[in-house]
Amino acid sequence: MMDMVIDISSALCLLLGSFLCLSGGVGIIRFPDFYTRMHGAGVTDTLAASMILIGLMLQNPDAIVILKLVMILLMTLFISPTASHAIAKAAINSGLLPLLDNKENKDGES
Amino acid sequence: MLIAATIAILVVMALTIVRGCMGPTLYDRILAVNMFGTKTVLLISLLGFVMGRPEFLDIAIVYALINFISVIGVLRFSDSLGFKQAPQEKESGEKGS
Amino acid sequence: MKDLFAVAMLSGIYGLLSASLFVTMDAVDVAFTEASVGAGISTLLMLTTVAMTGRSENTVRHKPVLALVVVFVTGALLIYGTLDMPYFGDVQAAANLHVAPRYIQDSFQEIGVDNIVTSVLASYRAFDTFGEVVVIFTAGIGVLALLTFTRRPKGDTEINSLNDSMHEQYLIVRIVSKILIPFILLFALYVQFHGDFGPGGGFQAGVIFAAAIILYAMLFGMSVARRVINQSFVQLFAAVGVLTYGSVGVASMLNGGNFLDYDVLSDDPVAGQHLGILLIELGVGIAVATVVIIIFFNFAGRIGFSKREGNKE
Amino acid sequence: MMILGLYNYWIVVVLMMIGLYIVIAHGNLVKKTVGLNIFQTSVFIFYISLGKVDGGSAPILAEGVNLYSNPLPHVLILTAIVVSLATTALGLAIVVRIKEAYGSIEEEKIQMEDNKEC
Amino acid sequence: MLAHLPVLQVLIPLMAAPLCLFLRRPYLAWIFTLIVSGLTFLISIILLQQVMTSGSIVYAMGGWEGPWGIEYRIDKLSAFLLLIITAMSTVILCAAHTSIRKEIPKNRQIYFYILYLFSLTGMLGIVSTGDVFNVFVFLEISSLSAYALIALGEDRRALWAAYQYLIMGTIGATFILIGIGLMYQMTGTLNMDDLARRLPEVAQTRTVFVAFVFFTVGVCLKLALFPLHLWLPNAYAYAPSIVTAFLAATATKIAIYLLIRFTFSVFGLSFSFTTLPLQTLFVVLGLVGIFVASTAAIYQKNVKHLFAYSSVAQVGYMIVGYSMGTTIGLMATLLHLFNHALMKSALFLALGAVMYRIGSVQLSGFQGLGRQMPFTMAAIVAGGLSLIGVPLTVGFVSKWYLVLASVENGWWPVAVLILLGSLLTIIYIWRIVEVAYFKDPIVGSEPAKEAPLAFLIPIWLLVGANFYFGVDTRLSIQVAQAASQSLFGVSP
Repeated sequence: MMDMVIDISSALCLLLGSFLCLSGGVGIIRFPDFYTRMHGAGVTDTLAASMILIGLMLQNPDAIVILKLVMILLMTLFISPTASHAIAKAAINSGLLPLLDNKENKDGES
Repeated sequence: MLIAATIAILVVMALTIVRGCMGPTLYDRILAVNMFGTKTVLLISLLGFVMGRPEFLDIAIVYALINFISVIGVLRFSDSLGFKQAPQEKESGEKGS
Repeated sequence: MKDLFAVAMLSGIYGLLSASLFVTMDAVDVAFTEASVGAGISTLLMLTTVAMTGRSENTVRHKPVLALVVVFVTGALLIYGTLDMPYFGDVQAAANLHVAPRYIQDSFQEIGVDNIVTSVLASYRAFDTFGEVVVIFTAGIGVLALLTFTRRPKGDTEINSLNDSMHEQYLIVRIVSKILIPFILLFALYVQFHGDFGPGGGFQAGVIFAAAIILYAMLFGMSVARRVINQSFVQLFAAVGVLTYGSVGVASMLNGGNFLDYDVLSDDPVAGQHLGILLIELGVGIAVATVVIIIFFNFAGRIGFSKREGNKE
Repeated sequence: MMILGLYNYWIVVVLMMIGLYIVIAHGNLVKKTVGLNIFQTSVFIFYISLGKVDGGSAPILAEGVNLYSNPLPHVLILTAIVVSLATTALGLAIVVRIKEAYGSIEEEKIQMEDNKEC
Repeated sequence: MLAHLPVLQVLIPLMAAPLCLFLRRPYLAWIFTLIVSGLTFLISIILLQQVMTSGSIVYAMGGWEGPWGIEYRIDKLSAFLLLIITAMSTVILCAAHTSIRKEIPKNRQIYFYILYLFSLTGMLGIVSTGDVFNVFVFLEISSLSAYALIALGEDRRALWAAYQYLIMGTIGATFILIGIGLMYQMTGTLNMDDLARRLPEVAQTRTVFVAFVFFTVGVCLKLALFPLHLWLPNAYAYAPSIVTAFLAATATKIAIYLLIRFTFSVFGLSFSFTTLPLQTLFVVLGLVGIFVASTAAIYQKNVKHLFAYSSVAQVGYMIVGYSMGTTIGLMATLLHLFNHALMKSALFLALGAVMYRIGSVQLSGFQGLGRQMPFTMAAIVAGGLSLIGVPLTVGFVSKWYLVLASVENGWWPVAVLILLGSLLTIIYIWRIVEVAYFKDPIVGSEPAKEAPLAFLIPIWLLVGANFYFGVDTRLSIQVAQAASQSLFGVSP
């Protein structure tokens, strides 16, 4: 019974992770400008990675493997946001501006 | 399920490469490279399980580290090309850290 | 693609991709190395170079026809050559039947190390590995010979200011890295000594170690890093690394064995092999870490310099 | 199936040739070095595919695994990767010096400068 | 200790190189390097004696027998090559300190000696090893250090030359790597002896054929055989003088050695000379190389360039001798290896002396040097005579055997062409003699002084050897003959 629960939850985690991954991938292609792409990539990345890693953790009873997975997870949680942050900072410093919808334009449309 | 996840990640990797090659600005490319790196980490961890020898997660850790370092490297050296920051700001920065 | 920066980054992706391929083809040790070298160090070196040489490329290709002809001829020849090759993954291929089975079957009795790659690398073909260490050391010396300043560059301050330009905007990055660096160093040591049981070993550990130092240097400025790590000291350490490897071999010669025969290092051959492998891996690790640091520091130290020289032209 | 059994090698050959083409046809020295890198890495992939055995596992002894991939190519390639790193480092060092001495890293410009001197 | 000589030969310079870093002062490093090189020379003499009396020596690294481990295998051919390399390196090093002090900035001199030792190590390693992958590793050691050494040249063109050499050399090495991989794929072994046993079984496959082609092309890139020679002239011309002398005396010889070793000992004679029209191809390339390079040499304004082109031409002679596929042809090639090393090192050292005194080697700067630097110029003339192949010099001996071999094969036109090639040599040597002896010094220029003794002694030692081995040919011929016979005896 317990095994089944673990299996199912692992599968769910993996599926969710894959879905998030894919949505991030779509995001990085379809979003209009750099900052939105970054949002797509960064946000889904972290959650997708943790979901997949948790899914993997559930699959394996071996302590050292789980330890390593936890380490990877911690590192992704540390590194991904930091890297995204750094990239965004660098981009804004270099003068790359977000693509903002013009207020007037929007009003005109609506 | 593992296979499905692997395929999903491979698809995303392909998408990322597309963005990396298209990327109108340098930062798009950096973003793509970074994302590609994190996806590789996941891919390697998954592959370890698919092949039934999950003890090779060390490689994934190395990937994560190297990925981080190369992103920092790119930013660092693209900065030194650009000379964007004003010199006065530096002093406060040194204190701030 | 005209932007050389992008070229360098994408070549890093190529490194990562080929490393993933290596994993699928069971070559975990190689994947480890390729990840840290192809995606890490090489890319960093390219980025430094691009930072110095400018990032736009003149798109004129010369002799494309000749190049195409050469490429087609060699490619066709190679494909022609593959026609008689055993299929991919064939168990019966000659390569898998002759020498390799002995490594797989006997190496554990003879050397007592789980990781066959390590035992072949460090014992059966230890001399190749010695050559490898010498190659990387040669490269380090070559880079030193080419890039050390012949005269004290004027305007040191300007260079320093350039090097220290990772300003406060990257505060978060700096703090996160501060947390990470000790962890990376620890991980390097783990890889160094875990090479007997899993993927890893001296070379990979050396590169990771050096990567940590490089990260530090990038974030906290070259001059700070220089203060922490003395250049001439590092050079001597690189020499020590190579000498460690060599002297293990000499020691076995003095004990009555052949060069690099670890059996004679201890009463029990397997213990001797263990000792020998441990020592030479240490030598490899030291040499590689120091040489990579030397190479990177010499490249990065030139950044401000070559910019001004270039402007003068 | 007859022909498909070699697909791996063919892909590697294509990669190699892309690298070789970049080395020969591009005038920019950094790009040449990148091309050289690609060329060498493809040769590594070729070597590693020699050692792959169907159903085999990574050559690290473990219980319950009988079939291992061939470890020898892995060892050779570990050495070769180091060699390629060394070559890249040295090549880039020379590129940096060339940039300082000539003010350019385009092959044509360098040749032109040289011809002037001769 | 005697049993360890094969590995000590390589190990001593290898371990000495990092030790140089501890010495800190260039002068000490020079003395140290000289001693080390002398030691290797001594060892190579002993090895040659051992090999001549008791046959090949096999030394298993790490106690692992081939094909599982790496073994060193020193036969007559490799002992002969070892002798040439170490002797040249030692003699050339005598002049190194004087020359280097002038041409390389002080804080880089230490690195020069380290790289020099590594280059020497690499070459010795290639020659002694019996494992094909080990060849690749040591090839890279010697070439990487060679690239760096060339780039140390004063002229900025040295950098460009070094870069071109690096690209070509790496492509060559990678080709060799592909060749090795294909061979391994078909046989499962990397040991040369084992390969020679197992290759005939699969000799008919296309894979082995392609492996052979890739290997040959790779070696020819390193060898600077005619159409692939473009990197060589610039690399030799702009490298520091000592490096030029050393590389000219040894680097191409190593490539020839590899070619001989692989075609004869690994692939076997019958395979090498039948599956591919190698013979015709090499004879034609060699002859064309002789003529094109010699003609190019005539038009050079820079004397180092001139002799570099002459080196390409001499490679042509060696290849012609090699492609005869007979004992006597191979013997002529080996003799020419030895003799060419002698004359080219003397010539380039003399050019180093000129460089030391007048700071350039442009032909126009040679005006009046015949009187100002009589000994140096006399050495250049003597070396030139040897290059032409005048009787009583070594050049004559090898050309004699070369002609003999082609006559024996019934290749009359080849013999005639070889002699015609010598005529071209006369022309370019004459240009130097004319400028140096029959033109007045440029008015108003500082008269150059005779070169220092540090140059003259090694130069005249080499010139003396040129004449000695031209008269007393017993040693060189005996060894070359034994080596070529053993190669033909071994091959199936």
